[in-house]
Amino acid sequence: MTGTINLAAEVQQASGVANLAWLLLVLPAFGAAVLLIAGRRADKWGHLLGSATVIGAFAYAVLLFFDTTSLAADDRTREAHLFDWISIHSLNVEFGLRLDPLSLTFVLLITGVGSLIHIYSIGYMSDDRDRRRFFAYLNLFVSAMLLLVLGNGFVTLYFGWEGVGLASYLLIGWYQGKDFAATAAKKAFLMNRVGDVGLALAIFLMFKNMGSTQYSVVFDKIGEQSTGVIVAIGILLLLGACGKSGQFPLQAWLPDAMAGPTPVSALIHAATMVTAGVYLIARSNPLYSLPQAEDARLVVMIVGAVTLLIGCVIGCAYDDFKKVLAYSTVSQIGYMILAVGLGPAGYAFGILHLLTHGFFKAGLFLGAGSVMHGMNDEGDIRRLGGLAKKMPITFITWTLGYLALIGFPFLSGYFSKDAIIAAAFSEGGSRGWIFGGIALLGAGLTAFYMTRLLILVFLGKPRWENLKSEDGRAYHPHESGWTMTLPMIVLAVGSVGAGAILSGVLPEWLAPTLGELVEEHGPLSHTVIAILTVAISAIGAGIAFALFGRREQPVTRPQRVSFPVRAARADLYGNHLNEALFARPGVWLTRFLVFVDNRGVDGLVNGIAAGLGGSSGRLRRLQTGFVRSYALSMLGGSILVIAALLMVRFA
Amino acid sequence: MSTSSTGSWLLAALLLLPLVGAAVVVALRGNDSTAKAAALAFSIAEFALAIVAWVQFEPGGARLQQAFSFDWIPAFGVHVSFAVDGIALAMIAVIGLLVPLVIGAGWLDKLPEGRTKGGFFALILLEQALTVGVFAATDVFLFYVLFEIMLIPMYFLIGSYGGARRQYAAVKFFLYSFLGGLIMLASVIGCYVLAVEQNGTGTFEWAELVKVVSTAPLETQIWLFLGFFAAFAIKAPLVPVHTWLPDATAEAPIGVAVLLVGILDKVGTFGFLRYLLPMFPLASKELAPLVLVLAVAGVIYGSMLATGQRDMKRFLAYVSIAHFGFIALGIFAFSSQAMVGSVTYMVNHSLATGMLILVVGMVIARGGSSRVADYGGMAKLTPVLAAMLLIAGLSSMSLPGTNSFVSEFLVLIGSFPNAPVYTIIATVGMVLAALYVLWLYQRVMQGPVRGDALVGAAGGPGTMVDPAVGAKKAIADLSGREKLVLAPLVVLIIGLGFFPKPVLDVVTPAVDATMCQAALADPVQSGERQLQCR
Amino acid sequence: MTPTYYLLLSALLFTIGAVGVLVRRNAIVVFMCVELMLNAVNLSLVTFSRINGGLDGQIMAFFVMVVAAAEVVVGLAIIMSIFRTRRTASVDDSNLLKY
Amino acid sequence: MSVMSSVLLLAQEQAPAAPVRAEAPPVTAIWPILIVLGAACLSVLFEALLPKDLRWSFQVALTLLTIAAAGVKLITYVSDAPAAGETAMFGTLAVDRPALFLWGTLLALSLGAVLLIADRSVEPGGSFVATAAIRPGTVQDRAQVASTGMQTEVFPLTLFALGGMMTFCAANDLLTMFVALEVLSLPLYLMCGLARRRRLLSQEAAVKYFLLGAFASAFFLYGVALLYGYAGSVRLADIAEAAAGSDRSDTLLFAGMGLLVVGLLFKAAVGPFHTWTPDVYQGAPTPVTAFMAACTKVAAFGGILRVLQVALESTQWEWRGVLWGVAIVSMVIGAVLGLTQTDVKRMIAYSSVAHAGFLLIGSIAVTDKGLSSTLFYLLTYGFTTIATFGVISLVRDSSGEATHLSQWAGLAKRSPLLAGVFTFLLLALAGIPLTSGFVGKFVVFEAALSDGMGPLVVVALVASAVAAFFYLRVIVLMYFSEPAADGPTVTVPGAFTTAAITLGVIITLLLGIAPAFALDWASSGVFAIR
Repeated sequence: MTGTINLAAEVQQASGVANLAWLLLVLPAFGAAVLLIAGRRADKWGHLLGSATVIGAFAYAVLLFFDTTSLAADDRTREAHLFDWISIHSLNVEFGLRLDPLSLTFVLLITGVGSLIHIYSIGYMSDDRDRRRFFAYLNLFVSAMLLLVLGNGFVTLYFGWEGVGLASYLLIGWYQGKDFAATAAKKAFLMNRVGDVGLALAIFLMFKNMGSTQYSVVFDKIGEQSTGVIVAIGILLLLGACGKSGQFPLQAWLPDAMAGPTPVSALIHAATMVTAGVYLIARSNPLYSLPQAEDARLVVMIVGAVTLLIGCVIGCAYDDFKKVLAYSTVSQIGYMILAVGLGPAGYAFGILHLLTHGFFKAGLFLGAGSVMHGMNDEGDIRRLGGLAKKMPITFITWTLGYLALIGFPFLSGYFSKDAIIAAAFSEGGSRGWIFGGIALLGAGLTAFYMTRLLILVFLGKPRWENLKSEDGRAYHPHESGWTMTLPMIVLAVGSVGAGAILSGVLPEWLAPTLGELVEEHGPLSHTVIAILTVAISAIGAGIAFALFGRREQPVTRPQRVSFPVRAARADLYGNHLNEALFARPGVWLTRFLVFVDNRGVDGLVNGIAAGLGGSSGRLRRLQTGFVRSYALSMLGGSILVIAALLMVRFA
Repeated sequence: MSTSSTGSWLLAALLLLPLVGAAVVVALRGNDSTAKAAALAFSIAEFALAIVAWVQFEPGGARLQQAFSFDWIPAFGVHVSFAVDGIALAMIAVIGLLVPLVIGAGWLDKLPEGRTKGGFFALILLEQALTVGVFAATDVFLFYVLFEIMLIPMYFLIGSYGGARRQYAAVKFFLYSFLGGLIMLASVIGCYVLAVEQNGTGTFEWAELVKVVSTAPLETQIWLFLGFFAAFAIKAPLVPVHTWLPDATAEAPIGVAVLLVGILDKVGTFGFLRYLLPMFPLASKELAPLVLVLAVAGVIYGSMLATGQRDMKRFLAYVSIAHFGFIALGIFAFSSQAMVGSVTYMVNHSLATGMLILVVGMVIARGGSSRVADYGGMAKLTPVLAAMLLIAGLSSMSLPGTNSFVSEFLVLIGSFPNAPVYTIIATVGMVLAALYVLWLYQRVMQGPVRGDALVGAAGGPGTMVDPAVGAKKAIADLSGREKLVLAPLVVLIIGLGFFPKPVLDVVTPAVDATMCQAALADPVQSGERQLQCR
Repeated sequence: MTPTYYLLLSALLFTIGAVGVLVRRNAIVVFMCVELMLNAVNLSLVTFSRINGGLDGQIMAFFVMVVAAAEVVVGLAIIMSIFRTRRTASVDDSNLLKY
Repeated sequence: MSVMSSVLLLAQEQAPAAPVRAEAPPVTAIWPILIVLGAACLSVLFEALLPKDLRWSFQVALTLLTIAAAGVKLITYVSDAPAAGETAMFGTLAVDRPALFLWGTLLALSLGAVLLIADRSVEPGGSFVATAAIRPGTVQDRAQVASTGMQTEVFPLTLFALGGMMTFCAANDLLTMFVALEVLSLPLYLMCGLARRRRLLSQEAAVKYFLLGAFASAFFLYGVALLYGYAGSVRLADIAEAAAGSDRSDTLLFAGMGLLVVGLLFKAAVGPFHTWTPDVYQGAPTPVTAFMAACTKVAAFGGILRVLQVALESTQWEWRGVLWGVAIVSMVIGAVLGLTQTDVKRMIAYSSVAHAGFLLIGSIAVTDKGLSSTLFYLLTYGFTTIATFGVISLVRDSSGEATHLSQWAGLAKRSPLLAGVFTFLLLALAGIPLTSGFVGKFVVFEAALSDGMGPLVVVALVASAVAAFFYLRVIVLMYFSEPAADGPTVTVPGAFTTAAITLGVIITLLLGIAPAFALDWASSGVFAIR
């Protein structure tokens, strides 16, 4: 822990290969700019340029990685100052990059998965006449995401943070002709903005109390701050994380975000962007590791636990292929948040799970995309089924991802998730039992809904055979082209192997940033927990098989179901809550204010004018035209004047 | 008395060129095309001059530069004296940029019968000259004179070239501002009387008056402050004296709306900085809470009303009201970061909202209606236009990477230390901003094609038409001219988002000077730096 | 005998004149009432000059008479023209100009 | 009762008779007045002796020459006049700086007015009746409307009125003031009735103006009498002396003061003594209205200033509050009632009532600033008004001037020039900067504020904001409305009217942009108090 706090002191100036780090941002950004400005002219080669830039970035990232590994552990935190962005007296926001194990890990994940998904999209979007623009947006996203993880201060992070928000807005609303897509996009951006407010306020607090927003300074001075400030910043940062990572209470936008094309769901809403919250908290570990931050960490853990349960429960009830995966993502990120909430004991595991999840969840989504691609974009799993034979590669890769996710022994999920569960237990005391228990329960539920998904989509009877898709075409399922299968294969390999490899090396690799991994031993030994987890997952899977595997499934979802299912189908009433608490009152308030503005404020103004006019109209009647009345008014006036004069004098 | 430094000829030229231009254009109004050409030429020349002035300006130099001055009414110590500091210079540059664009945007507009393009552009150039004067005046009397005169061309621009309810809007605009101005006049005279009482001979020189008035007792300062504040609050406009703006914006032709929201309103916030803080430091501190409340109220109120509007131009007006809330907040939060933020906000708001208005104008030009309900799914027909609307919108919700982010960020982070509660409330405005921008974008650009004009162009109500065939018919995407008009704004919006330094450097010294005239110190000190007054 | 009574009398006459202007309709009569007011003033002028022991009050009275005479000339001319037009001298009939 | 006792008290002690100075009258100072009055008598002779067809040209020539000559005399005198001023005619006339300024103003304004009066191009034969004796509505009347003759008596009348005005604002004792008042009023009564068209209205205006005027001068005179009774003299200086230190009954003083001031306020058309103004302004022939609106106001306020500052200064704390009230009433009446007027001349009349309120503010401030600012305001207001009425006289239809506002709709399309000029004048009346109107308001408010009348100034500002509305209304009509189908035509004015309007506009602009010189004149000296 001490290592983490004075870590700011050890920041080196970037040199050698690292001096070109700006390429990471510029390459994709350049691609995006060219594609957007060139317009239709670029339709021919747009997708190629888009992919090339990202692959290039990936190549450079690998280079940088090896360059870094060649350094001593303490010199691995480097900064590259690009230019002074906003600098006024005591406030100096510089535009710089921080190259350290944590950011590099993310860079590799983003550019790696990003490249794969770019390649995948070439095939997936081939018949969309705006494919060029799609790639432009993807590039924009990659560049923003890289800025998010590479920035060397909270403001640069915020820049990337909102940048990815924009990209995700554009991509969710890709089918902008459809109202629901546009609405989903808007919803996503707004809920993210709510989180961003938290992040912004945290930044303001930092400036007020520490006079800077750069990591180096903030992490240096955070120890001297009062508990109140620390907890406040901690919780505000968490709010930001909740927004971006679809954590409770801001989880509602993520499932709707599935309105976007599947590659988007895979890249942004599964592998990378939604994990930014985890990054933020891990990045702020000098804060959360402080003993004063105890309460903040507890809140983080609670949010994580609650979210992972919510995700699982709702995931069990949905019939939409991608939405189930989305809720699965929600719950998996819940695991990660829970992990980083555990502090030094969990940061590494959080990141580990983040990486493995990056692999298998991306794979799962791509698989889903491939299925829908072959099924006229049919997303309702009740209308699928028995596709294993039709699209074997998809089936195999998807199954591998599935196994990894439910933590099948020695696949990547097994290492990462079990580690988190174990860490949760090792928190000790009632806390340990509660959070550990929840995590364990989550594992079971995950196995249940994922198995259900597997069965309904790939196994069982082909229910689609005598159905037509909504645009009236019959279904002709077929395997996708190599541009789509290749990435799936790569990711499948990753989801099989990554865990085993990473779980060994990751903790010490990340140590310079996250501090040494603190091994604590809870009531249960790791082996016990491992066995428990596998057992519970097996039970979950078994139940699922028992329920869905043996009987014929109806094509339309049964309406008469028990309350829990109804609740789950209604997102546990999360949307209803937002609706009731914010949306509707907001609309009412707006209507009321519009009324006030027209009738009240403006009405007053016009009222005064009308009043003057009216009184004028009435008063001019006094000008009767009779000379004698004029004389009278004069006499009255003079009497008044004289009376007044005398009164002033004698009174 | 008559101080003349290098480049004073420049300022004089900046003031006179548009006047000459107006005269020439009026002379040529018989022939539309030549008149238009002349107007454009003059406006561009003016912009070039503004750039030269910008280059000549030494941020490290004197408080007021390029000054020139001569007696006007000796009896009252009134001078015709002009000079610029960073703030004024920034505003003048923005005017110089916007006017050519406005002229370019209005190139093909249909005017009410009997009106000539020449007259229209001449009035715009005249307005430009007057606004430049207002920002550059360093004699309070002169400032007041220009402040009032400024109303007249705008009155005619709205009244004779505006929409259906233009008479109402024009008169409302004029009376509102005129009343504010008169109340300010009382304070102006009050300051003069103070000067006479203190050192025998009265003067209206800003620098002199600052010396005199800033030492006056609190009681006096508050009264004088309120007089000025009334005028500036109406001009800015702050809630609750804002209701003239929606009407004026809704009725004014697009180009005029740009000038109105983009430039004229800035005079109010400029006045806060140039007159309220330096002249009435005590009163400013005393009454800061009042202003802050109005400011924050403006942010929330304006944003919520924006979401409630049915008319796009009224919508724009309320958006600006919200933004002016931010600006006022930054000025009265009394920290150099916030104040610099406010000044850059004045610049950026002109660019962002200016572009937003121009784009909306192009939308209206195609759809033939300013009601939001008459649009939908337009992005399919006019993707570039949609992109432009989105860029302008993103900037006005101050997304990082756009110019407005820098200013809004500075305002908020600078205001937080002194006024945390107000800042937190204002931060909610960020969410609302996203709400109203995206709401407009969705209603107009996304979803199925709606609205008679659009459906007519697309063929069949709400059908997903292939733009390749659908758009070509009635509704064309941006023309080369329109692209040319918007291009500079896009470049600046994004460029200043990444490299705000040029603006910040010019503005900061002026803000420092203002801060220390008002005897204000930064809440967050970096230690080594001390404010020293120039 | 004190001159005060003359003052009171003149005040009374002045008031009568003023009231007359207000209540009478015929232009001639109204005008006569004005003359009455002027002469009331004359009375008080003379009285005051008696009180102050100077002559100028009395001289002023002569001035006033001359002026009054001039007024009569102008006034009657105007009233005549009205009368010839409308066949009536009632001031209430001429109220085309109003509001 | 208190009156009684005080008078008794007064009866006991014998005030010494006012000393009569017996030095020869220095005429150099009062040449302008003598010239004007002399010329007036001469032109009466012209009327008597000259054949009808020659009269017009002779009269015009004579009048213009007179004004010019008086002006020259004035200028030559000013160049070497004693700064403190001097008295003339056995001390009945005080020829001091303000008086000279007012004389200059009056001469200049009346020049403009005379040009309007003399014009025969706008209305064939001029806007005055051919034979005043003809009954309206008869065949002869229609004939005289068609004819080109005019009642040239208007010229001597103008000169007499002018002479009266000049005397009025130089009068050093109340009796002179009263006589001057009548000399300026009686001709005006007559001139009001001399319109060529709309004779009924014209005559009615004359009657109303005459009756009310006479009524008012009766008040004025009674005031004089009471003050005489109080001070034992009608000399302003003596009254001031008496008021400053004496144990005599203040009842006389204040009653007298009240009546006197009412008489003056009536002439100045200050509310609530304004009731005659709208009717008379509307009914009188427009050139005469211009003459009245400009010159009478100047003269009346000249008198008010002199009385308040010379005679009543020591009692200002008593009357100031009262006049505050009067000023406010006047401004409010003018501003509010003007809002709904439908006749241009009537509207300007109410505007003049409002302006009278502003002027009164300046006069209440019994300081040198107050004096000079009011003088300046009078100058600016006079010229703007002359030009305004000049423009109004140009908008005509078959039945004469088209003064109804609805007829002015869309005038800018018919005649941009006229609309532009009129807009400029209206903005001047509204007090927009770069017009003389603004500078005038500015100096007056400045004087008022520095004399501690803040609230009054604020009221004034609000009032002028309200008043701005009805000026704007006309501009809106002219520019933003569609012209009426059978709208009026704009006659091309002849040399005279053109000259008058140009004079007014140029001065309005000049005083708006470079008021320095005029301000210096106005503040070059104060009343000579002897």
